Amino acid sequence: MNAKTLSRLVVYTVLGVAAFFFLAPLYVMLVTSFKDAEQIRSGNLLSLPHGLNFESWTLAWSTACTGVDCRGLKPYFMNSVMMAVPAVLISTAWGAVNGYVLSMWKFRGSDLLFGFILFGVFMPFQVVLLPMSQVLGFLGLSSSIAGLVLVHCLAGMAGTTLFFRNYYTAIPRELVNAARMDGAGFWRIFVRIVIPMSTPILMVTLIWQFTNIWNDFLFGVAFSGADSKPITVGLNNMANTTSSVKSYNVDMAAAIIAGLPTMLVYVLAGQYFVKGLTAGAVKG
Amino acid sequence: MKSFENVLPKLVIAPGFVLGFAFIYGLMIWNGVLSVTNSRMLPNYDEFVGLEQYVQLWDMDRWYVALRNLGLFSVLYVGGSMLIGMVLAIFLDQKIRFEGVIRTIYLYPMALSFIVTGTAWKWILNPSLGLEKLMHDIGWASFSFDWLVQSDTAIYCVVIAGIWQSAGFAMALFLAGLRGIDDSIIKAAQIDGASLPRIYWRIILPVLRPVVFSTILVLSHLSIKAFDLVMALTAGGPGYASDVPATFMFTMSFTRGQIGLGAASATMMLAMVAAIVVPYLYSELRSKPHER
Amino acid sequence: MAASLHIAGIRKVYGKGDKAVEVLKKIEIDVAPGEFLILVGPSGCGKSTLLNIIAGLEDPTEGELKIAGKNVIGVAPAQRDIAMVFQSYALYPTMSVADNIGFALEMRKVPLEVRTKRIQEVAVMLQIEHLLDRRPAQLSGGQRQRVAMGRALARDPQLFLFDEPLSNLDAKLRVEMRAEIKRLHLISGITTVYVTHDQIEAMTLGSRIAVMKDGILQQIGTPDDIYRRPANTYVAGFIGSPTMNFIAGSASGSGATALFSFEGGALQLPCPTSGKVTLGQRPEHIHLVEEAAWRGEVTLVEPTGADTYVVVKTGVGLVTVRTPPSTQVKIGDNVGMTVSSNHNNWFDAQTGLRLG
Amino acid sequence: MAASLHIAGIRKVYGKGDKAVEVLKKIEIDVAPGEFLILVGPSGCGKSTLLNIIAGLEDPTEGELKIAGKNVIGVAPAQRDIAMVFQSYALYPTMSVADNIGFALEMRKVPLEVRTKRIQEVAVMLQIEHLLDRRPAQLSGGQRQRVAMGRALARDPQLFLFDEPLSNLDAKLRVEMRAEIKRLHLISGITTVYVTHDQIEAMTLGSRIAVMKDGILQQIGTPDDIYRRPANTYVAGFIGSPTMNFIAGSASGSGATALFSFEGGALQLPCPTSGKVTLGQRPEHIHLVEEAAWRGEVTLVEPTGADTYVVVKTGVGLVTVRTPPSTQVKIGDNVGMTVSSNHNNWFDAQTGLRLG
Amino acid sequence: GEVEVLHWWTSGGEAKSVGELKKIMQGKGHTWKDFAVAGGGGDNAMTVLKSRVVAGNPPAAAQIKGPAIQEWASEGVLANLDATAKAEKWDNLLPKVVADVMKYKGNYVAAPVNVHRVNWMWANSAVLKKAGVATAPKTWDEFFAAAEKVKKIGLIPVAHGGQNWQDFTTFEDVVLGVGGAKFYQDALIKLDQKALTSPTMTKSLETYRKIKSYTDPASPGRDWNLATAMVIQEKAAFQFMGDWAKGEFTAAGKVPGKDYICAAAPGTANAYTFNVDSFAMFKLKDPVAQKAQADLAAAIMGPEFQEVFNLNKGSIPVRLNMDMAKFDDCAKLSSKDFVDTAKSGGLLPSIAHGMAVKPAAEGAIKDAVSQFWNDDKISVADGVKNIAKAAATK
Ligand SMILES: Nc1ncnc2c1ncn2[C@@H]1O[C@H](COP(=O)(O)OP(=O)(O)OP(=O)(O)O)[C@@H](O)[C@H]1O
Ligand SMILES: Nc1ncnc2c1ncn2[C@@H]1O[C@H](COP(=O)(O)OP(=O)(O)OP(=O)(O)O)[C@@H](O)[C@H]1O
Ligand SMILES: [Mg+2]
Ligand SMILES: [Mg+2]
Repeated sequence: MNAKTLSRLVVYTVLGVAAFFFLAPLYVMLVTSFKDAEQIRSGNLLSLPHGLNFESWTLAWSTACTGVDCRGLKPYFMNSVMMAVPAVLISTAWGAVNGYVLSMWKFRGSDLLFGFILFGVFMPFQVVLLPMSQVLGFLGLSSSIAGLVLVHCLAGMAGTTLFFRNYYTAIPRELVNAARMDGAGFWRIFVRIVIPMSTPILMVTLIWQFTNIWNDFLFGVAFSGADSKPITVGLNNMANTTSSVKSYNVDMAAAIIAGLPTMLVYVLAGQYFVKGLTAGAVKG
Repeated sequence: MKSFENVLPKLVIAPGFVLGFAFIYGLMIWNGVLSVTNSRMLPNYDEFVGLEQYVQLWDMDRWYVALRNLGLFSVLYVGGSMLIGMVLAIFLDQKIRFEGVIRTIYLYPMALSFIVTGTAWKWILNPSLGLEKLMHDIGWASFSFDWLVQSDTAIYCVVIAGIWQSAGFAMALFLAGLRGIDDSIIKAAQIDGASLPRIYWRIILPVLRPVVFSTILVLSHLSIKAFDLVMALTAGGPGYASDVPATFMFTMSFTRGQIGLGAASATMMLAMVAAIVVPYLYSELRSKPHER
Repeated sequence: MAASLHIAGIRKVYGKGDKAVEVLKKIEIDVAPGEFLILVGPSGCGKSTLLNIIAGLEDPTEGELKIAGKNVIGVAPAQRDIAMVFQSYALYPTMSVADNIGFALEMRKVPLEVRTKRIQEVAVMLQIEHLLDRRPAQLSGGQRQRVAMGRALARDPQLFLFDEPLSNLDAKLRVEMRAEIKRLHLISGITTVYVTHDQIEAMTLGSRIAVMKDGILQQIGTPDDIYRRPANTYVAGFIGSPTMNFIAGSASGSGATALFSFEGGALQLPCPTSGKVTLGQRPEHIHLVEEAAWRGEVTLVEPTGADTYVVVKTGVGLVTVRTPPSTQVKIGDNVGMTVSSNHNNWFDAQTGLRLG
Repeated sequence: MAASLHIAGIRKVYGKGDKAVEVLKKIEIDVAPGEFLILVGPSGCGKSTLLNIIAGLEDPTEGELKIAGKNVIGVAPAQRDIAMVFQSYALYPTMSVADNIGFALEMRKVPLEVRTKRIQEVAVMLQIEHLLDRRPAQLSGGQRQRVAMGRALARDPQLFLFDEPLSNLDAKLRVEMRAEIKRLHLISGITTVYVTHDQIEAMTLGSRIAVMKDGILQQIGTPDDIYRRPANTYVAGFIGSPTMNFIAGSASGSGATALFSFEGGALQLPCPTSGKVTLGQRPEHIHLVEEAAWRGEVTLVEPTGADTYVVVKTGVGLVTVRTPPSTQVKIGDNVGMTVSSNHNNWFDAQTGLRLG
Repeated sequence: GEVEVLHWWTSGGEAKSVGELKKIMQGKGHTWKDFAVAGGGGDNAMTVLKSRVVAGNPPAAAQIKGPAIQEWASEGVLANLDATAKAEKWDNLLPKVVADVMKYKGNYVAAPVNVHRVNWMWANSAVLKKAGVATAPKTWDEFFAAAEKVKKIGLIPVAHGGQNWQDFTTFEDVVLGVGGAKFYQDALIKLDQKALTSPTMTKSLETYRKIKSYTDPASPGRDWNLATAMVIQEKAAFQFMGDWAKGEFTAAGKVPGKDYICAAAPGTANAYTFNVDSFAMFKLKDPVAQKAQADLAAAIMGPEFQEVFNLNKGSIPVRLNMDMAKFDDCAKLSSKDFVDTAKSGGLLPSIAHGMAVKPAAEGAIKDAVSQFWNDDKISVADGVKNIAKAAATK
């Protein structure tokens, strides 16, 4: 009995310490964002702010300047939304269809084809910056949100295909066979049978893609124009803008704003993430 | 009728795969071509220089530093994330109260890009502002933690931050693996007289091997691609002490105007990635899915 | 070696408050040393749960549990010296068959040579010598089940617990394995609790059978007892295939001269009581005769090879009669039936409890 | 409505080159319109593969397949107008039971009201009306199997294919479902191919039984034929439980006066040939008698309720005898045995083929 | 028309300066599309620029300077500004050294904005007084003496930041101060191996390392303006930084000569390392945009803009003969030295700011110098060797 209590104690202690480690940066960002410049200088990094001071938040959101532009993060945020939503949806749908074909309608060479595509998951993306911009220029999509959406779809396709394919492989083939006997065709089977079964993997893929696309900086900085810059670029501009007194509070507020959507997604849908993984999204 | 049912799936994936192939392999080849030209500020296909860029690459101290850092970083980062992730997953699987909350806490760093948290980390790790100062403030005057600003330790800071970001992900993968294990196996082992640590060591870990394997794979390819992390935290500094191949390539191609050299380093990176991925792909494609 | 098992007032409740489900309701069973107890009952009645509690894998909500006279509540599974075969096999997927079988011995620090020898013996017994190097994933369902058996048989425990160990074998192998288990039990004399839903297994293997339903013990007794003298209509209907025929009617008078009348017929039978009763009669104890007052129309003739079952539609519903394969009746025939007078089961029409 | 099914020279090979496995070897079966064909055989013998080929879910490597006289090789499954019950149920997990049953009708553009009515009918027939709103995950194994049945029964196809549709039901329900299927087939007359490994099902349902082994058709015939006149020792041993006893010996002379002698005994029996032969005798056709030349020692007495099986150790191995429950023999008794003279199966000792 | 201008001037004073340009352009009826990409001393901006040019969609103008202008021009993507230059008489208004940088094959392709002097040393008067340092040190020996005094009173002698160009700025100052203009020219501009491996170089590195010992340990990763802030806030005494640092002092309300001192880095009074910011103009197809682009070029060189811009930024106008009345003492000194050294040959391009050497070699040398600065375990001899090797990069 005593040993049991002791081991429980150890478990909770370790989990608690780890939680502290993981929370520390967020905590620092949060408290700092509520401090004013004076408190930042005088207090230390863990000390609590004297009150809830939302000034730096409003500043970061709507009035902070980068260059001659003083609209805060708001326009960038909107750009990111306009970029991320279609890109996430398209790349996910695309991966779902590909995964469906590659697992349930195998043909000769389909595995090999998949292997080649899979290599794309692992490609370092810096490699593609220049040629991609040439292609985008050729397509007339350079410096536009549409261009960014295209790039993210292409870059994400291999990964989403992998997710769906591995998940669908675990679905019994009999199910497709039964539907074929019942008279359903390729698309009907997909829409009526397969899609409704995909909730866990859909969640994983959506979360994964949203995180990647929302957080992307490299493509954002390289392929965006003056008014299509995503929030990461905005944040970078703000945080890297050098002025004599670095307004850490504004930077932190801005950072939290930039990370808010993805964090929210994890907090709200995190349980589906683990569930989806359990359901076979990542297999060996 | 039958032929249509056979062709339709191929038709459906064809456009995507053509695009994907162009994107992946077209650009890879393009990079290979660049690496044998003398491209500087912009791509330049006229001046063929053979393997000169590679010769130059392997003659650069900075490249070796980058490789050494990559080695150090990958081993520590992958190992650290896995170890912490595994321990947390095992502990979290012991019917913990508030499991959902704790899990979210571990997982959220994944949601944030380093562009976002880099500032906080830089601050925490900075000796005159962060942890060291904090310790001094609360009276531990001899406390010293200046890894970020020392040439030979800066890379460890990158490791710490990297682990912070990825351990939760590893935890999620392992937890998923643990949850997938049939309860009765553990019961059977209890009946067979194995102690809890033994059960984990002999029964559960071996079962999790595929998960361990894919986690290693995901993490190690992340470590090769680690870019944001280094950029946000040290930008390769002090000097180029914490440079890694990804930042090396970026610097050469985009700030130095040595696109040819950058392309050569990118080729090397691709080769490294291939060394990890190809065996994985091989096993992935060999295992017959319906036999599982 | 053989240990007694004493189960007294065991209750098991899952969940709390509103959602609480009582899966076991005050189970009382005493198993004598060396006994072979069969546990049967419909799916979800709590059989596996009871085994888990005996093994120490779950704690009972309430009640007493003694093995070999020693209270084992709170004792870890490993300390109870029990071997168990799980319904879902629970093989260690990463170990070879040999390692699976030998794992428990290894945990008990049995030397390698002894272990290897034992594994070999068990494998021969279960006809899986050629599979010793395989992984569980490479085995068919029946082979897996035998490995699971082997894991238990390799040991020499105080108590065997089997949870439907033969359910996935084909008929032929099942018969062989059944005989093997019986032989083993005769030799070793180890006390055994055995869950099955196979009638034949239950009847042939057990020294006693316990029938459960909804977490309540319905009856416990020898196979003969259970088959011939079921305690209630539930047990009567559950044991035996095809199932027992129930004829609801009323008896006037009791004793050897009672008249049992029911819709569409009446029989002169010894009956323990008068009033509304149900007569239970197994298919083999009803006979088709040319001339009889109780008649009906044949709706189905099922030849099964060794026997032919004839289903007759009567005033009290369908009645199944076992006949020799040589029977000449056809669907649509009007046939008469009689019952043997010495195989009657009488139940209270209300409570379903056995009378007399 | 009822369509004929013509299977000629069907081969199926999986894999290529060295790894090629021939799963079906030149199967030839003709099923008349309205027939109920049972397919039995050990696990892995190719039963499901054959059904898949009939359904069009897999292409045969070679051979001809006609439904209602029309060649269907290359025709998509949906066009063949076949309803199938899968061994693994293959229920659509995200749809309710009602939707599962109605899906095929929906795909065939049956109007909603008609569909609803049909679903209701089928549900009543299968006793699952109360489950119509549930998801498959909320059903027990037996309930799932009934839904899978319902999905096929809702349609009115040319051909029914059933792949072990009752294997997961408990004994009682299985008997009911069996009767229901039989009734349905009588009413609709739709040609049916039915895979099972349940002896009783095979014997009672089929108008003919096809026994397969290793991809080869062993025998095809009426249940009675298969049970009484098995074509070889394999079929003889596979059909019937407990399995047929085989007694290897030699016959001197042939005809009604032949003497069949074997280790530890000799019997005067009608025999079609002389020389080395094997006698196959089912347990119910061997009788225990006080006085007999052929004797052995009882090693096991298995009361199963309706019958008791006595296993006797003889010079030719173990022999199983079916006796009434009232038998008094005990383990260790020395008993004598005789066989009925009109139920003998003679097989060639070498080839195992039936003689005469 | 619309001008899209790519730049990385996002901080306070700089941003205000760009704002002026925007106003001027708007005054001429054009629309200004601001494309600011902060960070990495323009690294991110360069990435974007490359991507845009490759995509065939360049901005109208981009902040490019030094030999990079020639490199871009040689790719054939820059517009010819000769028409504007002729109309505005740029040849007369610019010193030849500067004009040469703006030209490719004799044609103007970029418009200069300002001149920064890089070899400044900034000092906080109050700190010096406290430490008992009377005047700004003129030689390195004097400097070390002063630094020692500062250290004594517990303050940081040298405020330093942590990018490689900051390390190099100090290095440049040291080489110039120790070796003189000629040596600087040979070693760091011509990249003469003999000069690079000479004893003077060794001496320079020794001096350089000594400076390191007077910096605080937290300098790596610090932005230059935060280092400047340390001087402003009396935490540190000196900083070696170009005259953009003045913007920070001004913004903090400090007065030159009184609150802080601007002086040439020790030993470099007779030399002037310059950093000229400029906007290169890219070839555009739309004639309306071309017109706007020309107007932008003219505006940049216009006296009106040159004055406001440089007042804000802390630099001096690149245009000669400007009225310096509104400028402060530091700027006036800078302006005078600019003209003087242009004649004396002491006017030298700053390598730290990409004015002298092609990016590849420049980067390699910066790497070597930074490495030496940051890693005390590298011996001076090795340092010399590494730098010489890096200089050989093509
Ligand atoms: N952890 C649990 N929480 C709630 N209910 C449970 C839990 N485990 C089992 N049950 C319920 O307890 C009942 C008994 O389960 P048990 O596994 O003992 O049945 P069983 O008799 O072994 O059935 P079967 O023959 O199908 O194996 C079932 O109704 C089951 O749903
Ligand atoms: N895709 C495949 N590749 C190779 N072999 C296969 C494949 N599918 C089935 N087989 C093999 O074909 C044989 C016949 O399989 P099938 O499913 O028809 O057996 P079955 O008679 O239905 O058995 P069961 O009674 O166990 O359902 C088996 O040995 C099986 O391993
Ligand atoms: Mg159970
Ligand atoms: Mg099958």
